[in-house]
Amino acid sequence: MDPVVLFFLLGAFARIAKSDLRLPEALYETLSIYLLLAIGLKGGVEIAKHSLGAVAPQAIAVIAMGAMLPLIAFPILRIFAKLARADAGNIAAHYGSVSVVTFAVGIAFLARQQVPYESYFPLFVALLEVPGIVVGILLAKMGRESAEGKPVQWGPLSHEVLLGKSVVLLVGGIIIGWIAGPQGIDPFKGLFFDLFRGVLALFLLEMGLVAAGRIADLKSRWLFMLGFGTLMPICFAVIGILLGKMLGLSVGGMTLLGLLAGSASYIAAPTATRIAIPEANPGLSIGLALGVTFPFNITLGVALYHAIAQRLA
Amino acid sequence: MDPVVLFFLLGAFARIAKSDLRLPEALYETLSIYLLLAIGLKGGVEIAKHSLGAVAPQAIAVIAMGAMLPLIAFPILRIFAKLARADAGNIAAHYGSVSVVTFAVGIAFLARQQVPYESYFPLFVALLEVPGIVVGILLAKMGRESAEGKPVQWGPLSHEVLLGKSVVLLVGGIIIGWIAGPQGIDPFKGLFFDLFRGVLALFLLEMGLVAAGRIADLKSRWLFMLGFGTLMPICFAVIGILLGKMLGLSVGGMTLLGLLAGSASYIAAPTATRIAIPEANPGLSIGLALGVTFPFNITLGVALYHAIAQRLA
Amino acid sequence: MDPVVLFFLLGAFARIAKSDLRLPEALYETLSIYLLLAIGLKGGVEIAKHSLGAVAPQAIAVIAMGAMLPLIAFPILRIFAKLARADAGNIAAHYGSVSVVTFAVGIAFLARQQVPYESYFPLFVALLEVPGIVVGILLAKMGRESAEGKPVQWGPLSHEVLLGKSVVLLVGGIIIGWIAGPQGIDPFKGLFFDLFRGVLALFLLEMGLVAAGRIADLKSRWLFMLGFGTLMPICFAVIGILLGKMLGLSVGGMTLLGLLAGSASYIAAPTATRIAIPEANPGLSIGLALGVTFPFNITLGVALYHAIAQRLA
Amino acid sequence: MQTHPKKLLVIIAEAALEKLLVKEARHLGAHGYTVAEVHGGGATGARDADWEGNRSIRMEVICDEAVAQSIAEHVLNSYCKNYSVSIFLADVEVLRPGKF
Amino acid sequence: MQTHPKKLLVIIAEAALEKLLVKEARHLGAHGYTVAEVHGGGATGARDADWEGNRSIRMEVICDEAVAQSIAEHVLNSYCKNYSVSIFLADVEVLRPGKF
Amino acid sequence: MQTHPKKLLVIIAEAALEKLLVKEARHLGAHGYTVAEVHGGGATGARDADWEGNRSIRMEVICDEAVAQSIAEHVLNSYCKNYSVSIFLADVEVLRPGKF
Ligand SMILES: Nc1ncnc2c1ncn2[C@@H]1O[C@H](COP(=O)(O)O)[C@@H](O)[C@H]1O
Ligand SMILES: Nc1ncnc2c1ncn2[C@@H]1O[C@H](COP(=O)(O)O)[C@@H](O)[C@H]1O
Ligand SMILES: Nc1ncnc2c1ncn2[C@@H]1O[C@H](COP(=O)(O)O)[C@@H](O)[C@H]1O
Ligand code: NA
Ligand code: NA
Ligand code: NA
Repeated sequence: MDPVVLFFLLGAFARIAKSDLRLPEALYETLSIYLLLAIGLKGGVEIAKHSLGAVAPQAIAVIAMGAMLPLIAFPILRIFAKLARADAGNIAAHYGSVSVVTFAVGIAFLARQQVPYESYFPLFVALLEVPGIVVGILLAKMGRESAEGKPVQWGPLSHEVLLGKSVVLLVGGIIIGWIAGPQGIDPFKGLFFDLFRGVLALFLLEMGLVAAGRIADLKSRWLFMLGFGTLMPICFAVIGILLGKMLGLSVGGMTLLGLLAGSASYIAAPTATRIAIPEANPGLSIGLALGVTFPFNITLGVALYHAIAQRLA
Repeated sequence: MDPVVLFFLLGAFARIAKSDLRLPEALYETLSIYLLLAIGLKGGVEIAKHSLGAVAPQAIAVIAMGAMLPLIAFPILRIFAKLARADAGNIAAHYGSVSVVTFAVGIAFLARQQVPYESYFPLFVALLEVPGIVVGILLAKMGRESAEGKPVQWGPLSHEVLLGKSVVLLVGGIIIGWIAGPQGIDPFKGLFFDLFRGVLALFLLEMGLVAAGRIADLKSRWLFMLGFGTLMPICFAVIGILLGKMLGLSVGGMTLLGLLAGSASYIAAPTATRIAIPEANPGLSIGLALGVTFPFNITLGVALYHAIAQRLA
Repeated sequence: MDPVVLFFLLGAFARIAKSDLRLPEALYETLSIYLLLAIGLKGGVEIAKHSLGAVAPQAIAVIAMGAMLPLIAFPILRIFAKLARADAGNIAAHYGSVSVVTFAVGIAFLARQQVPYESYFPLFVALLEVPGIVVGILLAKMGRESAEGKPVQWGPLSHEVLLGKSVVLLVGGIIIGWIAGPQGIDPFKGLFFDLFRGVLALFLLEMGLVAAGRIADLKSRWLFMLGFGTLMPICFAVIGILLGKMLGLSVGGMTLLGLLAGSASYIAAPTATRIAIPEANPGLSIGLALGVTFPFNITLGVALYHAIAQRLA
Repeated sequence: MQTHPKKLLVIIAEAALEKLLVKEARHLGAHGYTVAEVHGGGATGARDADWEGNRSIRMEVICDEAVAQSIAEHVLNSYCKNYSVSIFLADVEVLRPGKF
Repeated sequence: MQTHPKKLLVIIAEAALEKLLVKEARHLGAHGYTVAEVHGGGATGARDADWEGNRSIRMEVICDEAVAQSIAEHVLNSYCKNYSVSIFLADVEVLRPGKF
Repeated sequence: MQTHPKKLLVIIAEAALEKLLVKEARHLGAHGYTVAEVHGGGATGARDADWEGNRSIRMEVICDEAVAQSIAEHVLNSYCKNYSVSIFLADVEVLRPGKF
């Protein structure tokens, strides 16, 4: 297990054991801003080295995958879990989008195993943030205008999603890294690259505290939540890995695309869906994304997906 | 354009596009404390290498310049812009003092161009903080004791200005750097020197958010504000550059003295004048200093002043 | 004097001179979390290199010392200072436990003097946190159940002390460092090791502000507080140094054990005693620990204890 | 010194609603508002402010009784069903009646 | 719109007491609470929130008069002697009486 | 339990005024004060707390009616013209009348 995950476990332990350890909210925000920017910058610098022509078709396929995943999750949630349309769409939106921190743990994992991957991957992270959310909300709202009164206000919503802080920082970082190029970015390496793993460790400590705090959300439907929260990611990961193979990605790239597909958003998706799908229960979606899938992915998932990618390569 | 400025533009874009990106207030404060201390420390270490005898006459000339600049700005604001005495004095105080972050962008610019400069310059930054503010307030209050009742309370005011956090951290950093010397400061290099540019980038992201938020202040008098906010700095910068030449500074030093003269304070001056000149409109002075002059100086001004310095050298 | 102490003096000056310099509370918390984790990690990595068998007897002796120190302080406070039982026990709890930041200054001091020490020392810090607090509270509460009504609730109390954030982070850091080992910890070095001294400097700036703010607590009993706050640490330090000699520690290790014995807790102890000994006056204990002993130890104490350790070695 | 009666409307809600609440309160006649960041707990469990989705705000609006009533009613109808929201009203006195 | 009278109980106290106050208020009948981090000063000097021991909270509980009285009395008896605590009560109106 | 009527004075103001307000309130007879950091908006636009000049505080003073009146009047006369300030008063009850 990557040492970075030990910090997550420490945080989770502290919360479960009711320690008074708390990270200030400002630190949580700061670390997440840092991680988004740093990932974007790193990706942008790499994109500067590649021709966009080669990346473009992959990018389109990745977007399509993001839009398709909720279409798989939604009927499963409706039929097997018998969830209301709003809840099913809401959860589908979370799993259609991606978790940037899960991605960061993934690149730490690959770096430790010395497995190379397509270095422009942060671009895919940015591209995967939005489509799944939009499709999930569409599913939640289909044929509902009459029922609950308010239709979705797509204007404000698309504004919120496309200009949400995670997209702005990730895409902004990519563009700055791209323009600055490897030399221009050099003076920022001290902060944004050398400290990356340490900051990730600190953030995972906080995530451990937060994720363990979500365990209460599991109490009413824990069997469904544990099942869906681990099996859905594995299933999505296989889809991502297979797509990676089709797109000619390396084993590292296949692993990362699987991990992204299998990860669930807990920054952009909750923000957008809370307003767009008011009648959905956030305890359910957050409990799943943060309380089950995030811990599963960073502790077991990433190694599992890597093994699968090696098999299928 | 220096990549560091791209972070500013990203922040400004996020704000103008109404993104929900916000940096926690505690981060803003932390970064500004860091920058002040780091600049001070760097300067102090350098001063340790020089004889004070050589620097003293320059220091006196620099203080005199700081006290003189408001005397130029004030009549212009009174006569051409027809501002009330309080507003004219208030704005003169802002432009008489300096912006430490603008200075930081200046040294990043010179480092990138590999232009050397007098390394004890942080001392001048500290010396320029206060005189302009005091003269600006004096101008605002001249012959006013009767009118608005309350005379300025010079005791508390001078306490506030001389012991304001920017002066304390800058001067404190200089003294610590001086005492510790190059070797003593070595263990702190990791934090205070190696990360400097990255932290500056992060701070400029925040400054972009803040500065773009000031655009609303421009709506009523935008023509005056755009004009004064760009022409006054250029004019002051030329004065600074010429003084630098007279003092025998290098081209880098002339550029920096020009940049300092042309910069407007947005930490020390607003704090001091808000209490000392209550009847002045802070929207006007902040709109100018933060909404116009700061962006102008870091994007275009610094390169312009460098070109002028090269000409005049 | 170590340059790190100059930051403390700068903070103390700013507070005494009534500067408006303030560090955001979130920064204070962040820095203290960082220091605890970093010290733990460093210790854990070193423990990985040693056999536990050799350390275990030392560890037991160290715990015994922590439990014994309050038994010395308590009668002194009762008899000579004529303090109430609650106050005497409360202060004894503070001095029985340890100050992690004082320890950090100690290792910075030894690093500067290039004096080696037993690198698993952070383990002793963790072991010394708790016993002194428990014994101090026991002393405060002996034979009191009738008097003030409420008996101490040992269940919640022991939970609070053993799972307080300083113990969790220190022990958590040790365990992570231990598991990860020197190679596993490598990616975190950038944040947790290279920046350590700089972060310590920043924290001491804050501690200067806080400690100087405690001076008001001294006003009523300043003679007692100055006397006890400097003589008790020296006396405890000698005990620690002698124990270090008995345990066969190096001169560096003797110095550190003396410094730990002579230091007073201001994180774990105040939190625990505020609830467990409500009738004790926190102004007294905090005034002593933070206003007198902490400044004394980091400015003069550490050098004094080192000199004593050299003599006694 | 003459004082004038007004209503103080306090809305405690998920932070996600802040932008909407401010816009709608202004629209319904509020001249201003003040917001504090808080944490708390109620029927829907603890809201600890330990991460973004868990933050709460406490919004205060000083206004005429009619405005307070219409904002309160609007919030009750629009948000109380699906969001964690608490509302209360109190009588206060102000010095400058035109301001609120 | 119909409103219903309730009591607002406000307790300003050292942050160290928060966990206990929440537990005891719930125990004495409060359905919820809201906490803001504050600083201040009083008889025992300034509490500046400059370090952990110096932080204060402002806790609000909306409840029935009887519950407010019993919480207030409990806090007065348990904490006011040894801790920095201020308490006050005010009349407020709520829209959903069952909630509080 | 016996309660005693007092006034609660609330001043919402630019953070730059905090030190002055505390000093003057004490001078005019307040025994204590409690301050929360807030943001908000009013006639002079939004005060977002996004940088130093833009921060606001909400200061509470529990005191006798006469003291509340004199502080309110002083603030009105000294600051309301040139600064962003809102003031209101409310009736509250306290348990320990001597404290406030
Ligand atoms: N009785 C109460 N007194 C004070 N605040 C309350 C009360 N009930 C609820 N709240 C606040 O309103 C939020 C949402 O409450 P609820 O919807 O009941 O979970 C809580 O997190 C509290 O901040
Ligand atoms: N008259 C008052 N008005 C408002 N808040 C007060 C008042 N007196 C005390 N407080 C608050 O209660 C805390 C403790 O007060 P004390 O126990 O008097 O030191 C102070 O730090 C203030 O936050
Ligand atoms: N009607 C109101 N209700 C609550 N707070 C207000 C109101 N009007 C103004 N404020 C607060 O007072 C501050 C200054 O208001 P103003 O001077 O009107 O811009 C605002 O930033 C708000 O925090
Ligand atoms: Na996904
Ligand atoms: Na200037
Ligand atoms: Na000790």
